[in-house]
Amino acid sequence: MTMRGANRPFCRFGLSFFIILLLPAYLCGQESIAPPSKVVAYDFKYDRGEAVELSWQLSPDDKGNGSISGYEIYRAEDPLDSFISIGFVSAGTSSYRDKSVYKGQSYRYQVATSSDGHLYFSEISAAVVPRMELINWNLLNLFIIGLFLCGSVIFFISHATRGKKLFIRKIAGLEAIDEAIGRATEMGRPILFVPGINDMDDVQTIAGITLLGRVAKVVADYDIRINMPVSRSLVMTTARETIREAYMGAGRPDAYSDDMVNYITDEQFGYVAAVDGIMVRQKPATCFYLGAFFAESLILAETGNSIGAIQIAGTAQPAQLPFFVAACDYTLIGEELFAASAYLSNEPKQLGSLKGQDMGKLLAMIVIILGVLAATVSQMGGGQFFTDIHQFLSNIFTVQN
Amino acid sequence: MNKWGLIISLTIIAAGLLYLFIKSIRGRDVERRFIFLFMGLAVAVPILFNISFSEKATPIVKAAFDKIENLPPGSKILISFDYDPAMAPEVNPMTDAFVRHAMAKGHRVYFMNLWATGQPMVATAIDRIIKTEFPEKKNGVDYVNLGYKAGGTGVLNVIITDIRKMYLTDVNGINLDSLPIMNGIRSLRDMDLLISVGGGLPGVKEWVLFAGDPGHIPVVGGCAAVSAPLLYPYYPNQLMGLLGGIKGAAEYESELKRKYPRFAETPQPGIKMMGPQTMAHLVIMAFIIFGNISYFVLKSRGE
Amino acid sequence: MDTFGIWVAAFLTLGIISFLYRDNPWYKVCESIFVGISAGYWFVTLFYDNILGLFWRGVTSPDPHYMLLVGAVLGFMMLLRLVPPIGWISRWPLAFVVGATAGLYIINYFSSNVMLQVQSTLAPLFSTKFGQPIFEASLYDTIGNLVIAGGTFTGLVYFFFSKEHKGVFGGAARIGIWTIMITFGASFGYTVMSRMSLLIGRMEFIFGDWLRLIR
Amino acid sequence: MKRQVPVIITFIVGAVLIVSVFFPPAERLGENFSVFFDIIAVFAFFLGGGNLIRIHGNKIYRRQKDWAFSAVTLTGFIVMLAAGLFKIANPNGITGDVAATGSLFQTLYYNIFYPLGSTMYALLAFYVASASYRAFRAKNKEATILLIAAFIILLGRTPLGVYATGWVPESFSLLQIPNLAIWIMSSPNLAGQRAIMIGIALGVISMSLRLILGVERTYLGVDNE
Repeated sequence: MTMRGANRPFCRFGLSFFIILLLPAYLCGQESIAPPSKVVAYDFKYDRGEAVELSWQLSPDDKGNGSISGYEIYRAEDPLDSFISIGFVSAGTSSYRDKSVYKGQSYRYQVATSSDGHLYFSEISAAVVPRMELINWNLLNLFIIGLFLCGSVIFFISHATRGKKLFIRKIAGLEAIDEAIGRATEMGRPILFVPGINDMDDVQTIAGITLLGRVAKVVADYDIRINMPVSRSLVMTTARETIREAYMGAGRPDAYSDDMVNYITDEQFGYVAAVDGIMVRQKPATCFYLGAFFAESLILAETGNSIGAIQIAGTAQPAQLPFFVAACDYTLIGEELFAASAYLSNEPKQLGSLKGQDMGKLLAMIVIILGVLAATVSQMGGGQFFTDIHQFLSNIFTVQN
Repeated sequence: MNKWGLIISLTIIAAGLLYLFIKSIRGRDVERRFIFLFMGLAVAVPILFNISFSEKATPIVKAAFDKIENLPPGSKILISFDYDPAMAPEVNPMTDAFVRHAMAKGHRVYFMNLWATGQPMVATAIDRIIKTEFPEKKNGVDYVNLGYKAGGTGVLNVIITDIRKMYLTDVNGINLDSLPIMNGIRSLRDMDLLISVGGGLPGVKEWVLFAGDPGHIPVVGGCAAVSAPLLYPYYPNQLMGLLGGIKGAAEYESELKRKYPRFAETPQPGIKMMGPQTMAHLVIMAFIIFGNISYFVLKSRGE
Repeated sequence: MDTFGIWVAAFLTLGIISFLYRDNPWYKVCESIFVGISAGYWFVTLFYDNILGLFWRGVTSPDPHYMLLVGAVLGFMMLLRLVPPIGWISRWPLAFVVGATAGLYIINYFSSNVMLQVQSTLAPLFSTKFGQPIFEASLYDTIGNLVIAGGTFTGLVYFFFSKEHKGVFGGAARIGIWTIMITFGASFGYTVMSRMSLLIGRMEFIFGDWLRLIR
Repeated sequence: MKRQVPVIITFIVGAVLIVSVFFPPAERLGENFSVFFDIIAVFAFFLGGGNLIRIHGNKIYRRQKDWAFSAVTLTGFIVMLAAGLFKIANPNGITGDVAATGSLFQTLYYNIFYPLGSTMYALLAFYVASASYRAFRAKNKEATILLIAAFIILLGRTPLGVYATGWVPESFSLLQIPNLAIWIMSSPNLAGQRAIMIGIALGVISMSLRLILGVERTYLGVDNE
């Protein structure tokens, strides 16, 4: 039986067991293995008072030759209750974060070297009380970089609102949307709009719905049939609202009908089975797949291809992009999906936000170049300066928790 | 039987490929239905004749195996079955292997699901593996099935700080506080390892982003091959190891068999499925080649 | 599974596969059953887990979570759509959901996808231990690191919206899209494997459980 | 009022959630919001389920084309609801786990839901085959690169890849197909994934900000003025 196995009942029997185990350790262990020393416990900073950091100096016998198996961590509530084992770390480790403490309670710790089924206990640490802090200063870097990103988006939005002209390059998949809708008009066949299979708590679905708003506007103007099977009830309600408003905007509220959007089933493949059926029976001229897609992407795209529809897809699921890229006429890759609605709106405000997110890319690119160069130069023996730069960049992009 | 099976399958597949080749050389497109039929045959024949190959673990699978192997017995491992029946053939071999390994090593296992449709899978895994191969293991002591909670990443956001805020009872309605295995478990942070097996959303990625990273808890994943490329960026810093698709499962099985002779006779669905899989791969490659031949033949004619 | 169940399952399996030939009544039956059964399944599951398990148990527990009532009120507002004169109230919970999603996504994507991914790209191009001569670096690793840093960089260039893809910038964007195409190709190659396993699973059911041709 | 309130709600909720991350006492707000969403989603299901019954009920009532299939759907829905809500044939009675072994709910799941779902999924194998034949053609540089990468990865997963380049000497081991496949996965693939991921994240941030600030409100059916 290993030491760790032996400690399980220990938790439950508390003090009595503690003494039984402790005694032989003191009696026969003294001369062979040294316990860890300088056990320090301190409150883990900037959290809700739910963690204590523990550090100690390794036992002199911990030489990495397997003579000791590790350290067993003990904790007692203050005023001194019995010590119970709360965790185990392997040899060579000199710190532990206890995440099972309660705010405001005082604790003391003890660390034991575990070797050959025996425990060799350290001194008891000073008492520590985990506290909740008001502000999480650990996330200061997240805050600053976030402020830069959000700030640049907001800056360019307001910049554009003041009438400054912004250049945005052409995105082929979006230029094709009008053409695809036009084709449905010519052929007198419906348009199929699939907003993915996730619910409204996925931002991809929301992106799909905002695009639906743009598509529905054109559809309402040209009086084309739109068919939108959905797999989530909340998406159904939202989509109906969106399309209805588009028809109102076009001045034809009576042409709108709730039957344009239908809930099928929440089940992924049940939904796909039904959409496939709709495709081969109604033969839509144009299919939009905009939202979160999973395995169904290729089933939809290949079925759409077999009926000769123009297909425009967009998703931020990297695993599905290859299928859409291969089987559809146009594909919005990741970021383009989120940019699409802003792009199509052609409003300065929205276009400004695209310029803003480019600033984020610029930041990432600059940091990557500087960081990689600094790391390389420092690797080649370029000196402390470059090591510091690399370390600094690396640190500000590390999220602590 | 095996030898003849191999010969017959190869003959059938070769005949089909020849037909395709002639068609494509002439620049004709083959009808979809023929492709479908051919594909079906290429998979069916090796299954019927039980053709398989040997496997060796790649580093990323080995890392997953070692992570579980090197935890001291009695460690707390949470296994989440984040998939549905449709995905089961591909990922069930992984959960089977993980459960076998954890049980054989003497770890404590906590089951849960982020997918509603995955709930019955845990029950069958417990029946099929723990109850038959490890009858000495006790529910509530050595393992517990927490069941499914709706909310996906929302669930993770909650249980990373407090499991009992989501789960008051286990799947059988027994209060968590009365289960010995839940002693001292307050949140995911008390786990020694999180294993997520799944292929969609929420899946391994969400476990990394919403549980592993914020809680500093090691995560090992198993996923459908389709999600594997997506998860590579997280290895080895945020994800300790990964089983990608059937091949990953087969490699894990071979490693398990090597380390634990007791599993030599247990079913190895992963290794078994690699036979038809390999055949299917060859056929797909042939399709890509022939598709391009016919494309270039057509193009040279057009110009 | 009993014999009857297996036959039912086989009937349904073949029905779905028949769609590959063409749309037909057999497939339509399977499709209709699937839609009905699965919608029912999801409602039952959501009901037990969210309404009964989460909401009801939470509110009636000895230490009640009254915050849950807020959720219920929002949910109830959703139903007001059925009452046209005040149907517009149903936009409130919707606005709530969208706001919450936007807020949560900003933070999660920012810290995990931007910060961590950028941070992990900051590696030296040569994988030598500090102080070793540069020639000890493995050529393959060096090429690999160069490709990772360069590919990530040019990939970002490709996504730039506010600059025309011309000249040097256009060239970088080109390399970026090539890198992305390699990624897609690799994903595809990997996925093929996944898809086959599922077909193998079904075939094993047909030949094994149903026809009993294999063990 | 009808148009302003939702925009204000979105702003407040979004802003509070972002800010809460930096303040430990408010750190857990996100959890509550997730829980609220789950509850809202169930209420919404009454609308979705109601719509399902209405559509198919109408079809049957009016004897429209294919009404018999609608009857099948509706029957399936009601049977599953009844089996689950009343726990028909559940060995533990009305208090047992809804998916207990032997219950009608679980039987339907295993004999109907499961085979249908996994077969639908398995169809993908066929579609992958037809897409490989039809769509993976070297039409331009991008398509060619995609094709070659896919081909090498596929080759690397089969014994053929091992035999094909087994003769390549150890010092050029990267050129052996299985190693090349792994290299592609861990280098260029990683770079592409990272670029896509960073791009997506920035897209999400910008889009979320547009939503929170009320710049984008198409989803509310409210057009931007």
